[in-house]
Amino acid sequence: MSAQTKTMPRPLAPSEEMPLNAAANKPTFAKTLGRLALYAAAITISLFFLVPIYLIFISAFSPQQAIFAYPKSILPQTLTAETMLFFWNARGVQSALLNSIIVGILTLVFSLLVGAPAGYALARFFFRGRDSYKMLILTTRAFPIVILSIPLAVNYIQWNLYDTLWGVAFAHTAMALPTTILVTSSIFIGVSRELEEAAQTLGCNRAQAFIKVALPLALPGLAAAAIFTFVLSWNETFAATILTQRNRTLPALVLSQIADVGAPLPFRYAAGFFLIAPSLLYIFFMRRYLLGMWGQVVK
Amino acid sequence: MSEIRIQGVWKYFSKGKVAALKDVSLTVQDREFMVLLGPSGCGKTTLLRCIAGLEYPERGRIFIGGRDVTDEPPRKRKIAMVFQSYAVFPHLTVFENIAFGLRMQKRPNAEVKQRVNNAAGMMRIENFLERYPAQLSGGQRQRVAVARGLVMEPQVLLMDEPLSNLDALLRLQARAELKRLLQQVQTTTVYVTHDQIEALSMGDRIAVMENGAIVQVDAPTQVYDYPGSLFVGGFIGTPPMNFLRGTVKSMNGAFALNLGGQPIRAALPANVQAGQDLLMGIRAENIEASAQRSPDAVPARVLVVEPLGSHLLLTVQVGETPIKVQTRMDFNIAPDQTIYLRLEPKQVRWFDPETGVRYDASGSTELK
Amino acid sequence: MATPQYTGDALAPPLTSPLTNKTFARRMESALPYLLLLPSMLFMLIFFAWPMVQALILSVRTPDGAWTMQYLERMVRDVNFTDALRNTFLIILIAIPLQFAFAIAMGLLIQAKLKGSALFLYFWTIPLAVSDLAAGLVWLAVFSDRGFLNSVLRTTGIMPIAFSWLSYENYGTLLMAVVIAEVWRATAIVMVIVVAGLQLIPDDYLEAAEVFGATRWQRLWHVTLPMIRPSLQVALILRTILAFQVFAVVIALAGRAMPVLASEAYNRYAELNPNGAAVYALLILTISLVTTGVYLRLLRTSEAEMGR
Amino acid sequence: MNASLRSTVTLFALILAAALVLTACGTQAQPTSAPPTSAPAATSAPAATNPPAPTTAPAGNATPTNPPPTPNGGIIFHSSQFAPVNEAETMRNVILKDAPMLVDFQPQAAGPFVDIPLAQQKAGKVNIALIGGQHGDFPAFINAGLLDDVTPLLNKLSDRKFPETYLELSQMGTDKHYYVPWAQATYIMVANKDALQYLPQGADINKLTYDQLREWAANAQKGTGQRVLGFPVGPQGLIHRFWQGYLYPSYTGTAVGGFKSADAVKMWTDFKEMWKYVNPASTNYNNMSEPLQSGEVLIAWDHIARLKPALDANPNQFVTFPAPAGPKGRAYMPVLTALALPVGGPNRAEAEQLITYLTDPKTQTLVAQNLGFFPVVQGADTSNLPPGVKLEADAIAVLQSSPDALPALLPVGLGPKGGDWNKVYNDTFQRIVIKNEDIQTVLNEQATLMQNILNEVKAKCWAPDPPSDGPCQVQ
Repeated sequence: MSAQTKTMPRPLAPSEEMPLNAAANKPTFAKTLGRLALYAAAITISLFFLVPIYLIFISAFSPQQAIFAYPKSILPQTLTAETMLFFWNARGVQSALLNSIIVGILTLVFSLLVGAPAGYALARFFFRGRDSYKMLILTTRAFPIVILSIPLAVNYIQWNLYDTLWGVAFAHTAMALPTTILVTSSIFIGVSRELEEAAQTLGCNRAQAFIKVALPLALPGLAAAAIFTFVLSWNETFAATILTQRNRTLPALVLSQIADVGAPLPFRYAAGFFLIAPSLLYIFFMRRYLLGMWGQVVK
Repeated sequence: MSEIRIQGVWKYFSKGKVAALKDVSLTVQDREFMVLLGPSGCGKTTLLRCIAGLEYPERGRIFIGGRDVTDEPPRKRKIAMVFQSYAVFPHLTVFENIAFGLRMQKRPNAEVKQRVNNAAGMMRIENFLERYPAQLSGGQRQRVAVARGLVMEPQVLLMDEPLSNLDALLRLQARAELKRLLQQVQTTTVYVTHDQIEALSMGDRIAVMENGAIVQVDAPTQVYDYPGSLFVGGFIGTPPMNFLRGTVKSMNGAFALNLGGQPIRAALPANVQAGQDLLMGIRAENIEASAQRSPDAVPARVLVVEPLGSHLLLTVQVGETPIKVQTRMDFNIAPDQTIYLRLEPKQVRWFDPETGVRYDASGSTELK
Repeated sequence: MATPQYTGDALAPPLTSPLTNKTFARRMESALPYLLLLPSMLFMLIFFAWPMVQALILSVRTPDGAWTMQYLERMVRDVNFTDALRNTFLIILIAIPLQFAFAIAMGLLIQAKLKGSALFLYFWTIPLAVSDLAAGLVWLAVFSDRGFLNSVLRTTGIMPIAFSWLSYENYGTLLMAVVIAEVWRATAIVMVIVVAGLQLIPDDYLEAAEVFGATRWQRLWHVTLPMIRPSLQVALILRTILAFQVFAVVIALAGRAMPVLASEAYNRYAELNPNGAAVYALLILTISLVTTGVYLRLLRTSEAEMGR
Repeated sequence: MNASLRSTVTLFALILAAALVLTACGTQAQPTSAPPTSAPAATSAPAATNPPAPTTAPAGNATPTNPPPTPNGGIIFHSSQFAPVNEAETMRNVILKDAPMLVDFQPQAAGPFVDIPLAQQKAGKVNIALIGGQHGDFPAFINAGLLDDVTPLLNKLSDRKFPETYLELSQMGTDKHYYVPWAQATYIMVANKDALQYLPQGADINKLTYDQLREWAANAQKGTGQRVLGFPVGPQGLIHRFWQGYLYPSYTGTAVGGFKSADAVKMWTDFKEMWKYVNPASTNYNNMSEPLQSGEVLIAWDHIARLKPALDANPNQFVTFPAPAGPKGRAYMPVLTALALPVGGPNRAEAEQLITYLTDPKTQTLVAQNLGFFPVVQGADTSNLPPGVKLEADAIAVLQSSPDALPALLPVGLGPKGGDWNKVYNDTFQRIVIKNEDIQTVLNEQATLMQNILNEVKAKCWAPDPPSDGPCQVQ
C-alpha cells in the first residue's frame, strides 16, 4: 500500500542479492568533506548561541570576587550559589516570581480567549475588512511600548486596575494579541476547513464542530502559541514596571531594583540567569511547534 | 420520500460581485443518482454545498423530502456528505470516525457498534477500525469517508468528487464499487464530478453546469447524444464533439450546408433560411473515413494519426477547421494524405452559431 | 471558441435589491466573523489604541493643552537626533541583512538533515525567548573592558592589552558589538520563519533544477530563495518594525555612546519629559509604517511578476 | 446547552478558577502580608466582579472608590532612595525592622518614582503614605500640588535640630515646608592604592587641584598603559552633578550665572584636556563601584552610595578623598534626602510616626552604619562605622574642614524640568568633549536652553549664586 511505504522514510537496506553499486552508495571524499563542513558550520553557529548563555550561567554561580577578577576564567574553579541565594532570598523576588507566573498564565488565558476567535475568523472567513484588520494588528507592533505605559497608568488607576496582576495581564494581553491572532490564525489554517464541514454534516453545530474537530487538531499549536505568549509576558518590563507598585513581576523588579539603578554586578548576573532559565525550558518543550506556529503566517 | 428540489437559487461571492449560482433550479427524484458535471469553477460544488447547508444561497429555496431546508444548518438536513479530501478526522480512529455522527445523536453504544460494523463491512474496512487515518491508504480513507456517510442512513448522500484524489487504476475500481454500493443502498445521491466518464458511467441523470447555471439535465446517453449546447457537446465525450461551421445554401429548391465550398447534405433543422450560418456537430465515431472520393463525402487533409489500440484517432482538417475522426485500426493512412469523410446523417446535430443552442431536430428538412 | 451563454445568462439582480433569504440565523452567520473579531478589537481599543492616542497627543500638545510643534522642533534640533537617526538606520542596514544571511544559512543547514539537527534547532532558537534586558546583560559581560572577550584574548596571549570594544572612540567595534548582539538576539525568529518556508517547498522544484544542471548556488539563488520570498517578506517587515524599537541592548552595550531613536525616546521618558518621549514614539511609528508600506509595495509588484 | 459546549465552558471556568486561586495565592504570598483586616481589594476586586470578560472589566469599575485605608503590606513608603536590591533589603530588614508600624518599603526607579504619585493624584486615588526622595525630586510634586505642608510636624520635631540650611531648602522659596530632612550624602573621590604611586610630586591627595588630578591621571596612563580615571557618564550615571556641583562652582564660583563665562570656557578646556586620560568606557558606567572593583578604573568620582559596594568589599584596597579644587574653591554638592507627605495620602498618623522614627538619632545612626547616608540630626552616633562607610565619612570630614570648601546646592525649583536641566549639561559635555565642537559656541547655545528652562519654571538662583528676584539669569 502506498501509505505504508510513505510511513517508511528510509529506503530499504540493500539486500545481499542486490549487487552494491559502489558509485551510488559509497560516499566520495568530496561528499564526506562537504558533510564535515556542514557539521562544522552547525557546531560553530551553535557555539555562538550557547557560549553567552554559558557565560551568564558561570557568572551567576561564581563567587563575587571571581566576577571582578581579570582576566576571567572561562572554566571556573569554584561554583557557588551564594549570589543566587541572596538574590533568591531578597525581598520581593519570590513573590515577583510568583507574580510573573500568575500574570503569564492570565495573559495566556486572556490572549487565547480574545485572540483565538479572531485568529479563527481570519483563518476561516473571507469578510470585508479582513486584510485591513490584519494590517492594523501588524502595525500595532510599530508603536514603542515604553510610551504607552504613561497614559495606561493613569487609565488604570481610574479603572481600579492599577497595581493588580489583572491589570498587568491585560496590558500584556494587548501586547501579545497581534502575535496571538496571527499565529492562531495560521494554526487554524493548518486545520482543514472540510473537517469542520464534515462534522457539521454529521450533526454538529458550528460550535460543536469547532470543539470536536478543529480544537483538538489545533491544540498542540495553540499550546505553543499560548506558551509563546507566556514568555512574552515573562520578558515584558515596562508596562509591568509602571503599572505596578507592590505587585511587581520579576523583570519589573529586576529593572527597578537591579538593572536600572545599578545594583551590584553579581546580582545583575543572578537576575539575568533567572530571566533566561525559563526560556531554555520553554524552547526545549516547544521547539517542535515553533515551525508549525510560524509556518502558515506567511500565507 | 427524499426528493431534492432546488428552486431559483442564486449565490454570490466576493461581496456580491460574482454570482456563483445563477437562478439554478433542479429536482432530484427520490433514490435517483444525480451527477453534477462541469468544468472547475462552474459552480457545481457550490450547488452541492448549498444543498448540504454549508453555504446559504442569497435567493431561492431548497427542499429536501418536501421540507424547506433553505435556512437550516447542515446538521438538521438529514444529509451525509463525502468530501473531496475525504475530511476523515485525523485525531479519531476509523471506528470513531464512522461513529461520529451517531455519537452526535447520542445513540446507545451497542447500536453504534452494530451500525459502524455494518457500514465498515459494506465498505470492506472492518479490519482497520482501530487504526488512525494516518495509517491508511488514500483508497482506504475514501472508504472510511463513504462509510461515515452511509452509517447515518441519510435521506440524501452528497459526494464532492470523491474519486478525484485516487490514482487512475484505483479510481476505475472504486467507481464500479461505489456504483454497486449506491444501487444497493438506494439513497438519493448528488454526485459532483468534472470527470465526464464518471458522470456517464454512474449517473441516472446528469446535470451539466456552466458558469453557475445548469445547462442541461438528462440521462447520460441523452446528454452524450443530444448535447443541449455547444458547451455540453464540447465538454462531454473523448474526443469532444466536432463542430463545423457552414452556410445554408439553396440547392435545387432544398437546402444544403456549404462547408468550405463543399455542400453537405444532411438533415438540416426546420425553418432555416438560405445564407444563414449553422454549426454542425458530430462525434468522431459517427464519421466514416474513406480513402476514396465519393459525391457526398467531404475531403479532408490528415494532420495527425494516433493509434489508440482499439481504434485510430485521426485529426483532420476540413476547410480551416480541425476535427477528430475515429477509424478502424487497420485503416492505412499517413499525415498529409487526403481522405473523404462521410457523416452519419442521423448523428448530425445542429447548433445556433450565435447562442450555441442546439436546434430541436424534430422538424428538420430532408434533402432530396 | 467563445463559450455560448445558455440559460445562465440571466442578469444578476442589482445588489441594492433586498436579498430574499435573510433570516435572523443567516444574518448571524454573516456577522459571525465580526462577532469573533469583536473581543479582540474592543480589547485592543481599550488597552492599546486609546492609550496610544493619548500618548501621541502628548507629542503635539503642551501640558496646558495648547497645540504645538515645539517638541518636534526640539527633537530635530537635539544634539543626539541626527546621531540617533544615523545609528538606528546603520544598525538596521547592517544587522538585518546579516540576520537574514545567517537565518537562511541556518535554515539550509537544518534542511540538510544533519544528525542532531533537532538539537541544533533547539540551540539556535534559544534567544527567541530571551528578553532584551537579559541579552544586553549577557553581551555586556562579553564585551566590557574586563569582560570575557578580553579575558580570553589575554589568556591566550593574542592581545595582552585590553581593548575597549565598547568605547565611543572605537565606533567600529562598538557598532560591531551591537550588531553581534542583535544578530544573536533576533536571528532566531527569522530562521524559524525561513525554515517554515523552506519546508513548504516541494522537493520537485529543486530536483528539477538539478536535472537542468543548476549548481548548488544556482539552485539556492534561482529556486529556493524566490520560493521562500513570501516568508522572507513577512520576516523582513516584522524584523524591521521591531528593530526600530531596539534600545535595551544598545543602552546596555553602548551606554550614552550610541543613541538610537528608541533609546532617545526612553531617555526622554526617564528625564520625565513625556512630550519629548511621545514625539520620538511618533517618529518611530511613522518610520515603521512608511517602511512597511514600502515593503508591501515591493511585495505587490513581485506578486504580479510571479503571476500569482 | 449541549454536552460539548458545556464541557468547553467548564474547561474555561476551570482555567479561570485556577488563575483566580493563583492570584489569591499571590496576594497571600506577599511576605509582608498583614492579617486580613481588609481584603486585598486592589488585586481581586476587578477579578471577582468581571473575570471572564476582560473588555468590560475596566468599564465596570470606572466609578472611583476610596483606596484601601490599610494596605495589607503595611503603609506604603514610596522612595527613590535605596532602590538597588541590596540596599532595599537593608532598609527592610535593618532600618525599618523596628519601626512602630508595618511598612511596605517601595523603592522605584526614577521614572516610576515620579509617575506613580502623579498618576495616582490624577486619578484621585493616592495610596502612598510617605514619599522619600532627594531634594531635587520634590519640586515636580510640589508643582502638581501633591505635597502637604509639614510645618506642624517640623515643629513637633524641633528637638531633632535639623540644619537651618536644610529647613530653608525645604521651603522651596515659600513660607511652607514641604519635607522633613532625612539623610544626607555627597560625592567623593576614590582611588585604588595601586594608583597612589603615580600621584604627582608634591601633591596632597586631600588637597588636590584639578590640574593635579589631570597630571595624576596622565602619569597613571604612562605607568599602566591604560586610562584609569573614570566618571559615571553612563545613561544612569550621575555625571551631571559633577558639572553642576563640582566643576562649575570650582571654576566659576557659580552654578548658573557663569555658565558661558570665560571661566567656563577655561573649565571645559581643562576638562577636555583631562578627558584624554579618562577611560573611554566611562560613557558606559552607571556607577563607579564596578569598574573600581574590576580594576578597570583606579581613580573615580561618584556618589557615596554608588561607591559603597567597592569600599565595603575591599576597604583596604582603596583610599577616599575630596573632589579637587578649582580656581574658585573646592566645590562640592551635599545631597539632601527628605521625607514628604502626599496630599490625600492614607495613614497620615502612621506616616508622621514613621517620619519621627526615621529622624530619630538611633535610626539615623543605623542608616549611616548600614547604608552610608549621613545623619541630618544632632545626637546620632557616627563613631562606630563599618570600614567602607568610615572611608567615606573620612573624606567628607576632610572636605568639610577644607578652608576652600564651597558648598553648591542641588538645583532648586526646577520641578519637572530637572531632567531637561541635566540634559543641558550632558549635551554640553557631549558636544564639547565628544564631538569636539567650539566651546564658546556650544556654551552660548546651551545657555539659551538653560535660560528658557529657568524662565519657564521661574526658578530663582540657588547657592553658590547670589539670590535673585526673578528667574535666575545666565550671565
